[in-house]
Amino acid sequence: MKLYEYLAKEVLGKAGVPIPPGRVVDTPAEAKEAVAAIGPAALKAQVLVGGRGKAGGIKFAATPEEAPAVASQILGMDLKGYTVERLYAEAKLDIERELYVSVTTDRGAKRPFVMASSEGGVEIEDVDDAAIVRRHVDPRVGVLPYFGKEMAYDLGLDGTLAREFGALVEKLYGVYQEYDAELVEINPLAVAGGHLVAADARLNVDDSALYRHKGLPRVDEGTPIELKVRDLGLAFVELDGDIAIMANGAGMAMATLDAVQHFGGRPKNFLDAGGGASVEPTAEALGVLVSMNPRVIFVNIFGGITRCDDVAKAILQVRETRGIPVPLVVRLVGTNEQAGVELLAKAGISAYSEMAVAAKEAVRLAEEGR
Amino acid sequence: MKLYEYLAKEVLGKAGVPIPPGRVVDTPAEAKEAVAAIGPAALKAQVLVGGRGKAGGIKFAATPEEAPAVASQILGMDLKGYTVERLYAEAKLDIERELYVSVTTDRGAKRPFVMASSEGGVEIEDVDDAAIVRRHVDPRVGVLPYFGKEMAYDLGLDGTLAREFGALVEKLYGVYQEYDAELVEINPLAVAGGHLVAADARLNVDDSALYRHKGLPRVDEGTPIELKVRDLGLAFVELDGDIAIMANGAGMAMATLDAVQHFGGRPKNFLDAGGGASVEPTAEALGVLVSMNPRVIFVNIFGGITRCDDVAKAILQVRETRGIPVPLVVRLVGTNEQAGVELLAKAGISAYSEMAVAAKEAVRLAEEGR
Amino acid sequence: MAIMLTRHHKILVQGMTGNQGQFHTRQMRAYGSNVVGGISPGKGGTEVEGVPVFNSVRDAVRETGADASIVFVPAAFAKDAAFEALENGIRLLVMIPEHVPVQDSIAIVTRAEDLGATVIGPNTFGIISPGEGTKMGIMPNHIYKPGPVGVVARSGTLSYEIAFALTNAGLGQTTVLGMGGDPVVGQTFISVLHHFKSDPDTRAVVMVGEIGGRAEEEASLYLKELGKPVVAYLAGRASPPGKRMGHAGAIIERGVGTLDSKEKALTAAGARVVTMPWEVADAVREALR
Amino acid sequence: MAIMLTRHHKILVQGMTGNQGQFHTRQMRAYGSNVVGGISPGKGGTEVEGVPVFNSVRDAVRETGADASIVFVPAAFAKDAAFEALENGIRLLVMIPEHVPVQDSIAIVTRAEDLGATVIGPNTFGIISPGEGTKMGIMPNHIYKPGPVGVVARSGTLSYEIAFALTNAGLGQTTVLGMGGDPVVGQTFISVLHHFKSDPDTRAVVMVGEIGGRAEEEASLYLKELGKPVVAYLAGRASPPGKRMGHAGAIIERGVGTLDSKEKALTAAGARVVTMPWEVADAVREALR
Repeated sequence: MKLYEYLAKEVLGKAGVPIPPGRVVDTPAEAKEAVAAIGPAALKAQVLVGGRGKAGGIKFAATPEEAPAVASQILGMDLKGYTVERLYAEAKLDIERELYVSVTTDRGAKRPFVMASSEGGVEIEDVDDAAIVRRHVDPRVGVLPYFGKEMAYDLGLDGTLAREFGALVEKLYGVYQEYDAELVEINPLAVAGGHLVAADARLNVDDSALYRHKGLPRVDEGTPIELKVRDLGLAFVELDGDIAIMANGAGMAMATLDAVQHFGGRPKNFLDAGGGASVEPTAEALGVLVSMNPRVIFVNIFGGITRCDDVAKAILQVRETRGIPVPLVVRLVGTNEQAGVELLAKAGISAYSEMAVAAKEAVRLAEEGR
Repeated sequence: MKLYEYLAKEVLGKAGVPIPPGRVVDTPAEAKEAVAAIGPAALKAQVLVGGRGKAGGIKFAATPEEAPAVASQILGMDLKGYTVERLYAEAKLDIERELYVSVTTDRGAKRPFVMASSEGGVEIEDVDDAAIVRRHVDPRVGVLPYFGKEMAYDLGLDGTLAREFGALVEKLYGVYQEYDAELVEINPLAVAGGHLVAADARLNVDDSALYRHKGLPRVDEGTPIELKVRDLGLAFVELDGDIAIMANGAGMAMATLDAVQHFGGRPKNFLDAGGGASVEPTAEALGVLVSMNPRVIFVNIFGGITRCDDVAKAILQVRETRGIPVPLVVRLVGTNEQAGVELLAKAGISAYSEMAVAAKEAVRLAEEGR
Repeated sequence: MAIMLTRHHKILVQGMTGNQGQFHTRQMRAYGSNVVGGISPGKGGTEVEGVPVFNSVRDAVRETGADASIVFVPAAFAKDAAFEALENGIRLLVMIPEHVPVQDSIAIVTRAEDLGATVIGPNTFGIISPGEGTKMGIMPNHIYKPGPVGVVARSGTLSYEIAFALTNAGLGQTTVLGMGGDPVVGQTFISVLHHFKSDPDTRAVVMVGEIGGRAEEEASLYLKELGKPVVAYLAGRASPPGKRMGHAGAIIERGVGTLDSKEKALTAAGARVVTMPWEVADAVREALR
Repeated sequence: MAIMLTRHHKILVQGMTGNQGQFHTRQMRAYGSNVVGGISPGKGGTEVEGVPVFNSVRDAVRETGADASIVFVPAAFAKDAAFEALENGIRLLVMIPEHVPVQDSIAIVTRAEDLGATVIGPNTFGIISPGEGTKMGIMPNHIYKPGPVGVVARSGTLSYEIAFALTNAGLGQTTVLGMGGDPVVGQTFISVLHHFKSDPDTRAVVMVGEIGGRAEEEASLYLKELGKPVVAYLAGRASPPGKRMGHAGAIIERGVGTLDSKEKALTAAGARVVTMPWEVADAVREALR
């Protein structure tokens, strides 16, 4: 789960990370109050996409008087597909220099990972490798001030900045641990008035750990239909094609998209119906696919834990209750295969056993429908 | 630093340890309110000594009406040298069984240490060894629920109680770590209504770590003069003899008490003036000794980091400013010994070089003064 | 022969009295796995599927000499179960639960490293050694047969698809191992390949990878040392960046984890990378010639 | 010969630019200690007492090959300093600060154990090896001389008293080591005695103990294996229970740490326990006969 900048700043501020004065702004009138309170400020769109600045999502208001007009320009604007509903007014910093620092997990090393750069303010992927300092954290040791101080010296920082950087990395690692973060990022980490201050911040929390962070507000990211399917407990991603896809298992679902694309088709979604889903959730998932108005629905099942007869029952249930008004291609093999295939056959649906053949047929039907 | 029971309970309650409903009571009127709110309650004297119950520091009030009278019996009473100024009213438990559990540090093993007993409600030293289960914590691993559950099975607990005990030990260890505790103890750990609940609690915090627990109220334990000398940053303990003692270093101060006692004298205090104290604090410490009206003052210095001339100057300063109206025995050897001895000699004070001889002389003078 | 799991392992099932635990205990025993005990606090002394249930791993290890354990507890209790196993001497640990917090997984794998224990998962289908007639996992029993191919996969169902195709093509397996779909898991491709290298019966290895992370790229550096033919199928060719494709680990983030990068690295290291899952069996047959 | 610290150790001083650090750097160098660098963040590149100052232990180790470090930073920074030293390869660490939180000390000694490093302290006067002409500590230089007696003490000034008495009696020392007055410290009597056992030049050992804890009782179990005469002086005979006698560790709590218990254990194990500090030298002389 990604947190909005203002929420990330709140968490970091509580942890002792220096952040500029700021407050949330939902209306032009609040923008005026905010600038009156904190002085000249940046009004920043609170959306979960990068590159807000370039896209016009950050503007400055020098006086309370001009703040409402500036706020109005951003509030309600469309930013890379997201509507801006909230701003964060933050005291304008007199930035001398921009750095970068983040804590994340290095999957390969199975360890926390700190990355810092002497060049900040741009995406870290765009920074020259020579400007980046990387360091794994030994979870047996954690992060103490010397750790970040050593990184600071490697970045060419010295004196006060090195000391502040050491304290900062310790605190960021604390947040990473305490909040089960996938990413804690400060970019840019500004030098202002000779001191470090977090000018922008990202905090992404491990979805699997949300149950132990009941205090955090829930931020739902996704299209309306994505949110709906996820509420069913299923993994779902909306794409821009016309063949709706359901498979069991994340790998199988990805492979199914791949197969469809391989034969020239365009997947409309990713849907993992789960490794061992039973009739009801499978039917619900299928219902969602129907509601998306695809040209074709392609169900690809390798029955391991999933039982093929359960899948067949789910398909028939959806056809009876709400109807399936588009062509349906079913590939069904594995546990209870025969029972499932027979159930479908009785209802006039023929199931494929080869994934390749089924995928090709789904693509063919979609082309026919165009 | 020892916390009062009600403070310990507050900390434990926040950490998720089950505690009975309770509230602080400072007056008989408040006792009435408390019992009205929480029902039949134990009124417990908040003092930092064990064995309150036997000493009459815990009494029950069944109704709000009888509560003020019961409270009056305890408030203001003298309990092992402490005046009771505050009570804790706690809902009376219907106790089925009493257990014991604590987390502390095993110095020898250099590890946290969990101790539990199937017999609670008495001092753990008085419990039969066979009833006690002991277990070290590997700090690399910490305490997870299985740890306490295994201890619970060893205590003969089962089912719900074993599960609750596992969760409890995890939380107690969390408190031990988070609060830099020297001791977290629940005794008795009651079984009431089939569940575990902390009937009494002790929480002692490492004095050296108080700086990172600014939120904890400070509880000062000691005689007025002990508190005063400790404010000077010196280690001081008041004893019941008549020879006031100052030495540099804790070991030396202990050895000085031993020497005085060896020759038949009775030390009036323990005072470690520090391994490297300079003139001013040494003079202040000496001033306190004077104010205690001892029969003799015995200063025993082995100058390592401490400079003998500094000690001499401190002695002379105190004599000039406030006077030293009792016999003074000084033993002075080590760094700058000659300078120190000469300074004292000029002022008519002769210093000893042998600790044994000096101690014997201090004892002789004290006997003379009786 | 096989890797990591042999018929000699004495296996515990943590969370055996739950639905999943009970079902898979039955399946494992049907396959031949030597399940010697189950753990379910408060149910010690009972039996499930004819297997004794213990209150704690400690009791079970004491009574049965178990050295392996498979965990079927809810994600929130996975860390406790894993540490209970590791601290009581279990040295082969299969973690089935999904949605285990990554910080918990880091703690588990770090501790296992210190103790010299092997962790498979979390969020894995487990491990099966057909030639040894034993498994610790949730994979269907009938799709495997003994043979010369080692399979290591990130994903469950997809690996079933491929293992079944191998079996149908007459290509049996030494061991099939699921690394798990989470960002942090006990095994890496490299650690598993390293085991396959030492197993004389494994003559070719199939890697089933997917987008996300750099595990495949890192593995490519090991292929030369492996010295055995490798066929790789990678899922996620059609997946867009920035979207989590089911597995917590299957996401192309900030330019890392693209299929292109993985395919290039593996091909350059001499692996045969096939485009579609149904091409794996033929590629393996060729590799074994 | 000596234990733990020899003339070959290359020593860093962490917190060298502070008052205490500067003073004791001078004292150590005067005694002959091979101080190769000091650490003071932000002051790298300067010199103190002719010794180069570095920003970090890492830089200092890289430049000087230092393998030992003595820490003079305020207690709140002691853990950071200790880990900085240990993680950068320092394997002999002397921690001078007092009032280090016990949890920090547990973390430090646990980590040192894992790394095979030796920690002396915290709240110690350090270690001095007169025969090697080197020391890491705050003890006065002039009271020691080379000879056959090993001294291990919990307390500083008291050990000075006793070492000086030994020196005046013509009984020099191999090594004098301060364990530190805190409840949790890097060394135990046993770990130090173990070193004295292996040092052929150490012919007798003086233990300077005190009330609190069970370190002396535990040590008594080792005396047989030590195989060298031991003279013990224990401070705190006149101290009441429940009162902390200066040292955080010197307190008789709940029946543990009494002088009586220590004296009995040591005497039973064959040590000569003397009642007063001035009796130590004679007892050692007798023991060496």
